[in-house]
Amino acid sequence: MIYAIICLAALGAIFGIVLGIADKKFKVEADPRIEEIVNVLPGANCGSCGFPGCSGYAEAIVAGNAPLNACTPGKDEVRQKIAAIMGEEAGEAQEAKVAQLMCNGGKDRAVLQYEYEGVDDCHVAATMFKSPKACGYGCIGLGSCVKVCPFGAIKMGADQLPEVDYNLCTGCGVCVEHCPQHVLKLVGVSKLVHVRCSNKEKGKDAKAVCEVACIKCKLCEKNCPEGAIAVVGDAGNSIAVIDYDKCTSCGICVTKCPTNALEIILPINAAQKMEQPVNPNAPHACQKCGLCQ
Amino acid sequence: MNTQGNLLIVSSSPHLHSENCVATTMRDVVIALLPALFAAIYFFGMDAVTVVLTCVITAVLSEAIAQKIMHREVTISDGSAVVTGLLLAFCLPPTIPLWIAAIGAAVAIVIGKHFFGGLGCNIFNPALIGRAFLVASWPVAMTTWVAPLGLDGVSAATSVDSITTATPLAILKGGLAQGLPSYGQLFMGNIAGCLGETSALALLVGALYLLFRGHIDWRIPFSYLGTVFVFTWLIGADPVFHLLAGGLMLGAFFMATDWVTSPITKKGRIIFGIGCGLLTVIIRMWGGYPEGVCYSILLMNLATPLIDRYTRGRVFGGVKKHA
Amino acid sequence: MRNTLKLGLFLLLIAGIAGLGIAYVNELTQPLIAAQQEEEQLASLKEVYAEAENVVDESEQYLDENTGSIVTQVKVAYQGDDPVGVIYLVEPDGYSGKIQLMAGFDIATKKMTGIKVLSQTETPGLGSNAQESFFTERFKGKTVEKPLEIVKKEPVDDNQVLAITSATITSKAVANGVNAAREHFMENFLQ
Amino acid sequence: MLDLHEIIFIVIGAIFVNNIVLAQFLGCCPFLGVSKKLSSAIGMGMAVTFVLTLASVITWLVQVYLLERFDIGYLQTIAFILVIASLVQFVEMVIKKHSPDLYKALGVYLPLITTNCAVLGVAIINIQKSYGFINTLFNGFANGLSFTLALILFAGIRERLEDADIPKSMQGTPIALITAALMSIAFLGFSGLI
Amino acid sequence: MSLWKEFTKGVLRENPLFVLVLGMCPSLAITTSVANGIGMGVAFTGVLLASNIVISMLRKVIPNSIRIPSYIVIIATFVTMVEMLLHAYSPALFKSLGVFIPLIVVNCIILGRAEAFASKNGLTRSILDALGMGLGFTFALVTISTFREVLGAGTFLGMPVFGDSFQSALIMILPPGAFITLGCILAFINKMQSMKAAKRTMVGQQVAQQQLSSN
Amino acid sequence: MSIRTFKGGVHLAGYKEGTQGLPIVEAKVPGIVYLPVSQHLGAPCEPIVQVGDEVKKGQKIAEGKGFVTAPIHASVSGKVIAIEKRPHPGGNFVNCIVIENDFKEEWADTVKPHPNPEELSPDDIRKIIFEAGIVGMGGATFPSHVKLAPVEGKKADYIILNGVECEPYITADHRLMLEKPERIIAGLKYILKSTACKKGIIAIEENKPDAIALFKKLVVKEKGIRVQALREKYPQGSEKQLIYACTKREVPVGGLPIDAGVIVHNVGTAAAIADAVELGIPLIQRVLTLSGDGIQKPANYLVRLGTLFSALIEESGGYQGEPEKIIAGGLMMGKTVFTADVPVIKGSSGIVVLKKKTASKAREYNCVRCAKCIDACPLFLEPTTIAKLVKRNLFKEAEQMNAFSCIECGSCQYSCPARIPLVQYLRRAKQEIVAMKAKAKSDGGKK
Ligand SMILES: Cc1cc2nc3c(=O)[nH]c(=O)nc-3n(C[C@H](O)[C@H](O)[C@H](O)COP(=O)(O)O)c2cc1C
Ligand SMILES: Cc1cc2nc3c(=O)[nH]c(=O)nc-3n(C[C@H](O)[C@H](O)[C@H](O)COP(=O)(O)O)c2cc1C
Ligand SMILES: Cc1cc2nc3c(=O)[nH]c(=O)nc-3n(C[C@H](O)[C@H](O)[C@H](O)COP(=O)(O)O)c2cc1C
Ligand SMILES: Cc1cc2nc3c(=O)[nH]c(=O)nc-3n(C[C@H](O)[C@H](O)[C@H](O)CO)c2cc1C
Ligand code: SF4
Ligand code: SF4
Ligand code: SF4
Ligand code: SF4
Ligand code: FES
Repeated sequence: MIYAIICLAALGAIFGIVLGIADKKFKVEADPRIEEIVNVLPGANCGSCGFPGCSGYAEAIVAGNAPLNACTPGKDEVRQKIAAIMGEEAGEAQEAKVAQLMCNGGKDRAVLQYEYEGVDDCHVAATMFKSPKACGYGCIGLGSCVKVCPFGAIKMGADQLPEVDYNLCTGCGVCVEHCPQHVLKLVGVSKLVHVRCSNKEKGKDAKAVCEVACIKCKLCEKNCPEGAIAVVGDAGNSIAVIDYDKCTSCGICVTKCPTNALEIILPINAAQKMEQPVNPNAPHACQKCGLCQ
Repeated sequence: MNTQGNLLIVSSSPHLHSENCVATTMRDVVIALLPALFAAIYFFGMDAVTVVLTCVITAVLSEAIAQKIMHREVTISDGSAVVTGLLLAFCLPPTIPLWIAAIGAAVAIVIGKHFFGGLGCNIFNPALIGRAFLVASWPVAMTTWVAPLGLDGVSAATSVDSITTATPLAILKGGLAQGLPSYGQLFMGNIAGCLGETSALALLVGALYLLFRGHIDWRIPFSYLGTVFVFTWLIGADPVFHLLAGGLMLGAFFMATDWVTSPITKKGRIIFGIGCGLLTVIIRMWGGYPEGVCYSILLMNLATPLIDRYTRGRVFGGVKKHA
Repeated sequence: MRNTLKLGLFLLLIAGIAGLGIAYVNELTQPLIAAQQEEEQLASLKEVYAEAENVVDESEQYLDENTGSIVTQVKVAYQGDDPVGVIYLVEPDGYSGKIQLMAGFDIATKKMTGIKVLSQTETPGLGSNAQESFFTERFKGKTVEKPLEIVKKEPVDDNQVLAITSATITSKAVANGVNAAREHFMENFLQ
Repeated sequence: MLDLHEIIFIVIGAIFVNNIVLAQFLGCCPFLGVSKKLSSAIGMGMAVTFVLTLASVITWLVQVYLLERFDIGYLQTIAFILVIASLVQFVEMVIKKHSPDLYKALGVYLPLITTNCAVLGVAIINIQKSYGFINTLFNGFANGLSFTLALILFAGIRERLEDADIPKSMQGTPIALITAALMSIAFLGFSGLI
Repeated sequence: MSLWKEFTKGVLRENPLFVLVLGMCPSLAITTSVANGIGMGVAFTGVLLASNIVISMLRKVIPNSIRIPSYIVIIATFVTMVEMLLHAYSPALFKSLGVFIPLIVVNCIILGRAEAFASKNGLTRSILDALGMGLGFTFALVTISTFREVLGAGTFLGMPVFGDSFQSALIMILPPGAFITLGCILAFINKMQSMKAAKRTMVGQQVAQQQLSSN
Repeated sequence: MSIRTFKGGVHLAGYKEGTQGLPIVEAKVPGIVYLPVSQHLGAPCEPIVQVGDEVKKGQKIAEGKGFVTAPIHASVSGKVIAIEKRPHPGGNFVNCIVIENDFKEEWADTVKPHPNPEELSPDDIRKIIFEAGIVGMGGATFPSHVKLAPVEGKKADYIILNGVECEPYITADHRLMLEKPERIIAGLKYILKSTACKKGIIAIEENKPDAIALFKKLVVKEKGIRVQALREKYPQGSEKQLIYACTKREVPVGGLPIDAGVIVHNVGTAAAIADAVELGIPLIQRVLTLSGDGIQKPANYLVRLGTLFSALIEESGGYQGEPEKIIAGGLMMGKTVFTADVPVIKGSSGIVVLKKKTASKAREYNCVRCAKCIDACPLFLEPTTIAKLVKRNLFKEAEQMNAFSCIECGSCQYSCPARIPLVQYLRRAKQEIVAMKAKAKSDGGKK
């Protein structure tokens, strides 16, 4: 009995001392905040922060080389947590963004110029006369974005256009970066009206290749009460562009657009994300235009 | 709106393709196995027919069911399940209860192949997984042998209590030198053993066909057989006996050469063959089992990813190796 | 350094208490365990030699350390002062690894009284059947005159034992062990 | 003392016949956890081999010169785990100090080893089998190799499985376990080798 | 979290084996029979309970930098006690669990619970956590061993469940059987979870759609 | 001289019977020609004419900046009626100078025969070649004068003329060799002279025995020039493989033929060089094979650049059956176009029209690891491994596997029993590697 106690106590003491020394010698090797930050980061290693993975970003933050809000997937919540760890002011909340497709030329709307055969990869098809669709600007629809989204937020819709699930999309922008046609954009979740066309050709040419093309008629520009939308660029290289800082998602332009190139993206999956489906700040919130039905 | 007559196809080069496809290759493998199948029926009678049918049908059905359950395209028409079923049947004893054979085929296809994603994704040779599973599960049934028709004048097919006997390798393992068959018997297949493994002649005919058609690479079988020959000779065993006995011919030509589970580099294939040869002899001479072909191939399947990785060749115009 | 010492002391304390606790439980359970082991041993001795009441381990007397024999223990059962039976512990090589088994012999009848497999690592369902009574029963009552022989068909001679189906190697190993014990028994206890 | 025959048996037995992971189920957690990449598998294997060898030897000494000497064998578990834990810590320190390169390669794996039951398991089995010092040394080392072999083969396979079209519900741990099962079936081929 | 939930979480939602995939070795090695599974589960639960209690009580006393070694000492103490008790009162079980009893010390679950739960929570919750986790682990072991014993030996708790003509698949009680069983169970759980998740999003979408159309 | 070949590659059906016996015929000169400003490898040229300008045949109408470029000349005389984006056989939309033919066939005054071509210096020859807008006519359209320009520290030991023509269906070079052998030899001699090289090899595959025999006879009296017969195998026409077959030299990874001491030119290029040097004629026409099972009457045409494919197809009697694919180039390397209204350019060696098949297409399987692609790859790559890396977007790893060495010959995909579009994956890898390199460069530049 006595041996047992002595023996164990001795072992314990030795162990404690070894550890104590270890503890002393190799203290603050790594800043503990790095680990803490890694723990609050989503861990998707998507790279949207521009650093090699989540831990790379965490190190950069602690080293003071990175902004606190670079992690788009983590959204504001993570930014605030990081700020708390770093002991900085959290500041104002920032709106979350999601990827939006600036093309509505689905299977039945866009004219095909050829039948594509080969790997399902938009980059590959883009090297063959720009796109299987006669519109060389629009979404190719082979789903490279679907494959590349680290959060599985995109799936192919029935019309062979990618659909972004607002609940899953973290706004990391990986798809935006990846799309060869550059038809995906990151837009605040509360924004509902988008120009769903990227064709910059003259109205006639654009219309010839797609039912729902922007024909540069400028009706939206003329009717927007906020001056938030305008057709920019010179003839043959122009397109309607929304200034999202001004846009209130009132939907007037949508009702005026003769080709339905402007669309309210009904936030089916966003309903859970936003408290209300339509931006409460918009003065003209509902025009009773009946479009939503 | 896009219906403007017939569109031309735009695709990437090349626009020409060889005749070969997976399905035709599998058909060729089945053809190559036919001589051995006939030999099996000749030596083991109806047992051979029922076991082969059970395995092939179960394999194909399990493939279809597995793919249905996983909501995948059913691809039984490519014939790979037929090959697996056939090869599994070839390495079962003729008297195996049919329900055991069926379980083996189902395990081979479902666990060995479709758990990994189906054709091309499996790591282990499915037929051999089926066999190894059965050996571990029902060792008695898997090690009960009958004499082939004509050895003792008794027909395995007709007599109810066919004569149980030992395979040449089991005789050797038992330490008895007597009762070993002659080279002639071994070559023709007039010995006890698994259905498709006994006749070296029939297997060689099929193997030559596969080699001729370019479906298998000579490197694996030759380095395999060569290693067995040299190694057994070095340790003082009878090399010719070891080449002809057991499942070596079947394994070396039809199983070690399975595309999916063997290395893709040329050097790797030689290493694979040598590894199989060494392991086979080690298991035969010193291991617990009389026969080592099945396990040696499975063990080398295990090492295949590593072999591939470390035997990459040089590129044209390059000298240094790329790890 | 003070901190280090403090930590060391804390662990010392914890470990000390732990040692105390364990030692205490040990004190409680030790007698039980010992009794159990004894009982168990006796039971298995009885299994191979029914009248094993007064058994003495005489390995030192009978076994030479260096013979390399597979016989590892020799225990003699006494009735009064007379040895009546011998129980051997043998360790033959089985199909995969050593098999540890006991074999009992009766001096008067010159017969085997029973065997028991204590431990083995044979294949479950095959070689592991060696510890089942259906197999061990086959050794009971065999005479010690001739070495035992494993056969695969129904035995015809008295010294033949039917092998376990598809585990001939294990069966032979068991027989080897028993034979080694039998030889020792013949040499030392039967004059 | 130095029985070459027995040592060979021990080594072959540990590496192939009774593979520590595939037949004895020791060290399954790191086997499944640190096998996604070949490079880390190699690092982990080396670290485990090193610690396992050292731990075998030291626990043997503790058993023989401490526990048995004072007849306190019942303290085995707690004594061993303490020894192993401090050993790992100590090794980490030493490596860090004297070979930064080695530390880079092994360092991250060392902390994982404390809760790897292979180390404690082998230490206890050494005693159970009443191995002598030399045999203990070789058994520890061989079991380390055994772990390394299984881990590296497994990591190679898992890297290849990255390309495979594995059914959704099989992905991750399930397919890893099935792979381990099939590896273990293949390793049955070595049974009876000793 | 309610106390009840604290208890039940370990059984299903955070089952240490099926969901957290920890403590693989005993779950693979000793599940050759249901009796072993129960025995190991009980031994494990005992150790977990005792160590959670002690650690939870001492959580404010133990210095941070040596908390892990302290936990190990505490756990090892209880493991040793359990080992002795088993040896004394259930020698057969003691024998068949073999080296895996002392190995409970290094079972990641116990250290994990100590570190993640007991060191941060009060006594009641720690007890419930230990009981729940222990029950969950036992449940998992029994599930695995049921498959293995029934298929591999044709018995349940030693009693034959099939007729004489049943020939059991030995492989199930050999090492490969352990991996196969656990692999299949985990795959099944994955499948159930993804089905549940799919249902959830479907429901979510329907709700959202209704919301919209009612607007 | 023994018959040689290279390692790897595949044996293809030739499909050449239909056209190899047909003499070259001059195609009808079209009323309108469409001349893309990009007909060579390198940055596109800038037009130097405007809409409404009158141009003469052979007049320079577009030129580029820098060294790696080649000017473009009017292939007919007439009026520039538009400069607009049109589909290009290369697979994109490119500015084309559209000229309405006045059928006067007036030569520009820059076009005149050289009085004494023997006396030209190497520099003069290269200058003429550049001014004549000659690019590689084997398909790569690399400006020829660049290849001939001296490189510091490197010297060509051999000039190889590529008369291999290993693509199925295409027989343009074969016919050219039979009909204008003396132009080819003359061209070779100018090339030798411009590079101060002593040895010339004319490499021809065994399936053109008539051409081999003809050249063997002709070179007897030429010092330093020999004919090399090669075993029939695809892609022997590829520069690196051809160099290996003829000289057993390997062009190092990432290197140029000159690193192996060789320069390779197509036989058509050699003939064009002879025309340019002796007659002063720039590159405004070329020989091309129109063939395929979707064509009524296959033929070998001498075509003005800028002629639309559709015009040629019409001239040869139109389609047979319904066309499924129109391929600019051969079956193995050619690019499909989505309309027949694309112009013939300097690199167009053939047009193949395939008709719609009734049989269903073979389906794509998973890779079955048969390694046939590896055996077939003449660059000794592992196409299957690279394709798998590309699928997972692991382009760095693909680069380490030497994906960039791929010559896109298609041998791997041809052999693959699983019908995996390997070449597309490899092309994708190369595309991304180029992007990565560009990014690394710009990043490096910033620092
Ligand atoms: C998986 C497997 C395990 C085996 N295990 C044993 C065993 O434990 N004991 C044994 O004697 N034979 C075992 N054998 C069988 C031997 O290899 C050998 O075939 C057998 O002992 C010969 O006996 P038989 O003549 O009765 O068939 C096993 C065979 C297999 C396939
Ligand atoms: C910058 C540059 C310099 C080149 N210099 C030479 C040269 O000196 N000699 C040569 O034979 N080819 C030269 N080439 C041409 C290429 O080697 C090759 O002929 C061309 O890329 C077409 O390849 P292909 O004909 O195999 O398709 C050069 C290419 C480039 C891009
Ligand atoms: C796969 C492949 C096949 C080729 N086949 C031929 C061929 O058959 N004939 C040919 O002249 N050039 C062929 N080339 C182009 C040659 O590599 C090389 O560019 C050409 O011979 C150089 O001559 P040029 O610059 O005069 O065109 C091929 C290239 C590749 C990559
Ligand atoms: C030459 C050749 C050998 C084959 N050998 C086997 C074999 O031994 N076992 C098997 O299950 N399938 C075999 N197959 C079929 C097929 O490759 C196998 O089903 C795949 O392993 C399943 O992915 C073979 C196929 C070929 C072409
Ligand atoms: S959005 Fe871009 S990447 Fe996605 S399918 Fe369309 S073209 Fe492809
Ligand atoms: S949809 Fe695009 S932005 Fe959204 S998570 Fe996926 S990749 Fe990131
Ligand atoms: S990888 Fe490239 S070079 Fe090799 S065969 Fe394929 S296309 Fe040809
Ligand atoms: S040829 Fe096709 S199937 Fe064969 S290895 Fe290459 S990619 Fe895979
Ligand atoms: S239980 Fe985790 S390693 Fe064994």
